[in-house]
Amino acid sequence: MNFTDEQRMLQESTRRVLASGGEFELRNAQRDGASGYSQTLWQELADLGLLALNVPEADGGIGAGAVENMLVGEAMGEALLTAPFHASAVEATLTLAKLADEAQRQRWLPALASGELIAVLAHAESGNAGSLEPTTTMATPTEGGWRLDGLKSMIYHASNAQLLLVSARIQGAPGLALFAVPSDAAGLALHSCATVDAQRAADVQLRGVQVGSDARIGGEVSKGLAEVLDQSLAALCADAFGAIQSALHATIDYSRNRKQFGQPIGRFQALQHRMADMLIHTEQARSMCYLAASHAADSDPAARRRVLSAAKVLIGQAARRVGQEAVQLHGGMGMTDELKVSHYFRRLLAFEARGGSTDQHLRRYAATMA
Amino acid sequence: MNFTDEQRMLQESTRRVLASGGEFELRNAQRDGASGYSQTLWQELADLGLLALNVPEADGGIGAGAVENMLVGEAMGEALLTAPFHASAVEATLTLAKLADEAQRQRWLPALASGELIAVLAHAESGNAGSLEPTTTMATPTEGGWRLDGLKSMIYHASNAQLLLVSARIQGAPGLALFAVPSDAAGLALHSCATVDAQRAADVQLRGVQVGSDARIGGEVSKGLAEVLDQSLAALCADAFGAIQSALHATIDYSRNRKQFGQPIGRFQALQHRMADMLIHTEQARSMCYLAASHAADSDPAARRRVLSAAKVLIGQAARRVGQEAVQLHGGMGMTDELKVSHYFRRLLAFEARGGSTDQHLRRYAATMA
Amino acid sequence: MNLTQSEQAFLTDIRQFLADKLPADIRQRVAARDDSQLKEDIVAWQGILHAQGWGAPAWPAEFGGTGWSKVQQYLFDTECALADAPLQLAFGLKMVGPVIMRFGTPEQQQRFLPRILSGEDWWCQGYSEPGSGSDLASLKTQAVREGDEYVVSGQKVWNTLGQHADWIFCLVRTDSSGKPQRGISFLLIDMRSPGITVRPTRLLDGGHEVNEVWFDEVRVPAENLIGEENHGWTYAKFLLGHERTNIAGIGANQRELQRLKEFARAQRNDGGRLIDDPVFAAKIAQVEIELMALEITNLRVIEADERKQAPGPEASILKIKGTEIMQRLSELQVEALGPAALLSNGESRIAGLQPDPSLQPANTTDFYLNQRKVSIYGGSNEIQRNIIAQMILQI
Amino acid sequence: MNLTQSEQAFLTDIRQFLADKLPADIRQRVAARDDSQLKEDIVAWQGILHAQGWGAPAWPAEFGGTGWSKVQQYLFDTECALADAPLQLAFGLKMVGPVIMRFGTPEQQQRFLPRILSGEDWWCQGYSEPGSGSDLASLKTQAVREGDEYVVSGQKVWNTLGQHADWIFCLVRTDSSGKPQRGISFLLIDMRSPGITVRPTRLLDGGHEVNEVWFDEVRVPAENLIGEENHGWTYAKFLLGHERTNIAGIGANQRELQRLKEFARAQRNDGGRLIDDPVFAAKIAQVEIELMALEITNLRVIEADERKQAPGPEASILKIKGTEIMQRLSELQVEALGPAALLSNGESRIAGLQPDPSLQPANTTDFYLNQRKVSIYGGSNEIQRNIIAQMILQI
Repeated sequence: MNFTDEQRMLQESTRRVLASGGEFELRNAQRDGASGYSQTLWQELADLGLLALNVPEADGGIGAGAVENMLVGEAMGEALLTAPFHASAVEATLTLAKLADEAQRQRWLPALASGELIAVLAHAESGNAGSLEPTTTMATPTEGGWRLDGLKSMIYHASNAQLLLVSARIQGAPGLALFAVPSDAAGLALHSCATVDAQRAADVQLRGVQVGSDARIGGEVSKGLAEVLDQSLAALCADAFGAIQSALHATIDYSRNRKQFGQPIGRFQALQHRMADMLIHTEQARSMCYLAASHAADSDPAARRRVLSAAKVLIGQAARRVGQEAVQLHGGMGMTDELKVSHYFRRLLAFEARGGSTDQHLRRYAATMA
Repeated sequence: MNFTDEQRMLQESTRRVLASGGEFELRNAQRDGASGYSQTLWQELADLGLLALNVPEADGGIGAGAVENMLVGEAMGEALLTAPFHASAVEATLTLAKLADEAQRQRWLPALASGELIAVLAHAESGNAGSLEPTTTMATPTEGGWRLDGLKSMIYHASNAQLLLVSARIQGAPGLALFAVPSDAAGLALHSCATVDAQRAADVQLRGVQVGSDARIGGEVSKGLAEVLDQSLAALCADAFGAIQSALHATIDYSRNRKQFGQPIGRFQALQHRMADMLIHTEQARSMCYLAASHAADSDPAARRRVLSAAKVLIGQAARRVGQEAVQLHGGMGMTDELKVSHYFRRLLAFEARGGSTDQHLRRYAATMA
Repeated sequence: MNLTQSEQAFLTDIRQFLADKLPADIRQRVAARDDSQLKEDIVAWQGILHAQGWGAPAWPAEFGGTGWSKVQQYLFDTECALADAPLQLAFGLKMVGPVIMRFGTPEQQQRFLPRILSGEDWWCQGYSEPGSGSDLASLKTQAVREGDEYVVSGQKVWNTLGQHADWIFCLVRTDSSGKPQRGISFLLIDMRSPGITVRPTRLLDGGHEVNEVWFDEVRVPAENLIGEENHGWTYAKFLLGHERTNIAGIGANQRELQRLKEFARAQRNDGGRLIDDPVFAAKIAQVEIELMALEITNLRVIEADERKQAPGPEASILKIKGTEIMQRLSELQVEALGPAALLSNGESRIAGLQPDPSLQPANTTDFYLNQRKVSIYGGSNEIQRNIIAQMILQI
Repeated sequence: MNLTQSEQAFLTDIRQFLADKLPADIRQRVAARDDSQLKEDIVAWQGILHAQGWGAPAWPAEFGGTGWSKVQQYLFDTECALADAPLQLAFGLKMVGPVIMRFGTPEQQQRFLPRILSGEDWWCQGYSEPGSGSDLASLKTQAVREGDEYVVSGQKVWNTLGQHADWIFCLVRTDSSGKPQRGISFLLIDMRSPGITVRPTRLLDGGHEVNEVWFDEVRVPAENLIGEENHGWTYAKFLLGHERTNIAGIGANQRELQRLKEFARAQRNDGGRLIDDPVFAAKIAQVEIELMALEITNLRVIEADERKQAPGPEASILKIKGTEIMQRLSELQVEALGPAALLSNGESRIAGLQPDPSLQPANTTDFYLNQRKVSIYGGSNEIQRNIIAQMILQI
């Protein structure tokens, strides 16, 4: 995969801003606070134009593609970003760019691009396997609008968002509908928590939430939403790949410098062979990251989802293997919050649990073979 | 598990006779012949009383139990025996001891014990998973006897046997019936081959084979046959364990003595750790071998089969892992017919394919959990 | 596994005792992996065991132990784990206690052992130092003899639960002239001594389990030296090789297997159960079978110990396989939770968030994170493989 | 993977050529893994390729090669494997050929290269010796210069298919005084020379694939020396590091994956299909996904090669992963056969038995046994991991 100079520069400038504003100690100081991330850094990402990456050119944004999202996502994973970049600037922005009407675009896309507005897609529901299965949240027509009832599960950065894009079924209608719900809507309750990768997530309870007719985004949105979710998953894969590669590099560095029994532990052949296997997993993950990006916008849903599932499986397995080995080869130090390696480990654990598990995607992939 | 002095002596004397009469070069010289084994050694096994091991005391035999079969089986695996000990002296003998009537016992058991008669149980059928599934061979009543039709698959030593014990269904009757069929019966055809572990096996085709009423052994034999098959499987597990342990020891010896880059390859830590893992697999396999023997005669079929399936799974996995690693750590030499290690490898491959695969037993075990 | 009649009776007694005497609230907290009252629970349970005469299952009767056989100890440990009893604190009972019994003076034995038994003294360990994890011989904490005192300065790391401790047993350097293993001494130090600072080490699960302990010219009476000066390495090695009956953690593993099955049997929102997924069921079956085998392997080692057969690589096998199974079980528990596993209670607590406890049972994610330690501590699994290789290869 | 338009056209040409020119009987024998006419098939196919001008896909045009780009070579190799074409013999085309091109004299080039291209000369390799597998520097076969000849004595092992060979290229020792790598020379030897004995080595699959080759004072004209005396190590290393486009065996792996799926899709006697078993289906999916990733990894390496980026550990990655996938596929094929896998055709043939061919498709068990070699030869996977570690750790 050959990148253009522009694409390389995009990744480098992303890395630069994350290396300063998102530096590890600063990040850690912020992550124990309420939002879990630095507003300053968020503004810097906006200033660099990264929050406009997925806003179409026609709407005043950059209108980038899957490769750009991959390169940026990789940098986000490397930097262990806790800000809602993926949730808001990728997933929610792509959703609106794909499905919103003109008025809605004008209302929300510029605010998303500037960083003023944080939006999240509230789609996944507990127990039915994330994005892999349909939603059970219901929308009922009311006078002048809709009533929403349901429970959305572990929605990343829902508590940091002003706007939730809620998917729902309409009784008697096929497919899915989508509604914009302000976070202060009556009947909306969030159960917030910190995630294992130090971000924020919430279960979103909707009990008779009333929205107007203009809150509905698009018509039957199943197909469009599936495209967005696959593009979002490709970006998430890149984030994981960034963390995998960083965990490997941290381990290599550590084993070069850390001495035991009078020599660097990297001299021990048993550890060398395990690092070699970590590298193989990493390079295979990189390949699937590229493949996912190059198919993320395929219009044939079957072919696209087959590649995306394969990527989720392989990168999820690399995440577990490289993450666990990285901690193990760091010994006790790998268990501490002090070193980055334990943070990569946690980010990779989160990756496994997001967007459908390895087993779920393996099953979906296997179903294409029979 | 504490063995009695008698049990230890039984194993030691078995090892002694196999070390002389079954010595590796002798064995190899014989295995390319028609029967694949040494008649002299077979007679020595008979002289030692091993062929009477599973003949009940009341029938003039030793009437040994599962522990004795385990200890002897382990020695057979170590010695890479190609003679039909397991097929005839364990499986077929146990079958007759369990199910035959007095006349049948007198007719066959002494001949089995003396080594004159070789019998095999022809039960497994291709495609329905060895002992795990019911047979499709049919027995039809005729005047004065039965007609048998069907296909039995990969029956060990069928071509070396004078007597085949054939399981079949009777139209309209529940369960299984069993019939003694002489190997020269009209309508019986064998497609013989050498197995991957240098034994002989055959597909047994029965086309209108006629036998007399006295050829039927027992009535409805499903329950009894299941017991015999589990006892036979426990003995097979012990054989595999003997091969696993021998493959490990061969690898340890080789890596102590074989030098590369100026030192014994056993000094290379990456190989050391792999041998440590081989030892763990071996010790776990030994434990399951003991557990299988101590439950092989349980009268509760569910509890018995649960342990037997667990043993087949774990020992099958150890067989694959230790076998593959043993060959790999021997390098090119592990690929040659000259060293024992490649023979252990093949014997272990055969073990995996016999008596139900690892996956089949894992599924059967998992079904007990839900 | 076949128990003798008396072992069977013993098992019945223990089960009855656990049913009668283990307080329900403690049992519930252990079941929920709630360590908010960890110290209180451990101390209370030690007191109950002590009252029963079972304070030290592995000690000989002459020191107030039970005098149980190794099979009995194994059965006791296993039943306690299955009943959600708190772990007995190993630092006194299984580590410094046996050292004092073997190498301590009668005065030291009378002073320290009864208070370990009763739970009055909470002990912790001062072994590892920055840069010397598995390579203890390189330790640097200095103890200088001045009159009838040692003056101790230095830093210990990976001190487990020392924030609750009354006493710490330490390896200190009393001589730097010879080989690194020489010149190490074994000292007992009162945690209330001036000059000791305990600082928590934040771990990846957000929990406070280990500490750094700083010694700044801490004065320790010379009577707190175990055995001879500069011979501490011998005592430390004795301690490390001591415990084999519970090293595989059979009971704890069985308990986690139960929990995994509970998770997998739970009805999900979409009506399905994970245990009905053949692929996941096969994963559970696999680990259950490995644990079944390990239980037998463990009993074989115990039998060999009772017959005083020469020790081989068995302890290392039990350590490696027991910890691998534990890590696998925690991993499968996380898988079974699905997206709910994203929640970290430790991380949430530090951020001042109080998530709905129903979001994730039994702090499973933090447990998984925490269990990464078991293949690292107690002689890492790499060290254990080295030991096995040396024993089987002998080159 | 995105092909350019010209690459797409190239692919179409190759597919057409294979459809037109690969003889059906050869294709069937390769599909059935029937090596009874191995030499005839390889030579015939080489002749057909040569007639097309494709005898040497990786050679530059000046030596009669195709001059194809690495991507084109990759596509060609992959399509040939998928079409069940015989493998082109590597010893001439990929091993000694490039050495002669790079280090040979113009006379050597004119003499040997055209006959490699046409398939007239069958080459084999004399590298390994007893006790020196991966450690080539320790080799002992001696070549003593006498006038304008070398007199060669010694023994080579792991000589592949030398029973068919016209020529052998050998590493021989011409000087024992210095470091082991010094003093090695690279000689081309006519297999019909007096004093050469070829003895088959029986392998675990019962096949005759490798030999021992004995040299008893074999006289070799000095003009058959490649390059300089005592510099053979350089040429040998050049040869080993040469081939990267097909090292992962993507096409061969894809072909075995197809075969695995055929086995799994076959209706069994009990009416079921293995591919409908979720556990087995997951195993197939797993290896298919790994192969999908490896194809991209391979193309990335090829792209980097075309851009002449500095070589890293990529070749070792491709070797390890490609062979692991191949072994896994052969293992799953054996699993898919069930009890039918018990049959060994090699063992049966030696014992004079002719089993019903329908008992087991495509000699699958012997193939599995044979494929144990791929993680051992060509620099064992352990050596490859050492190489990777040295490159990434640089300590």
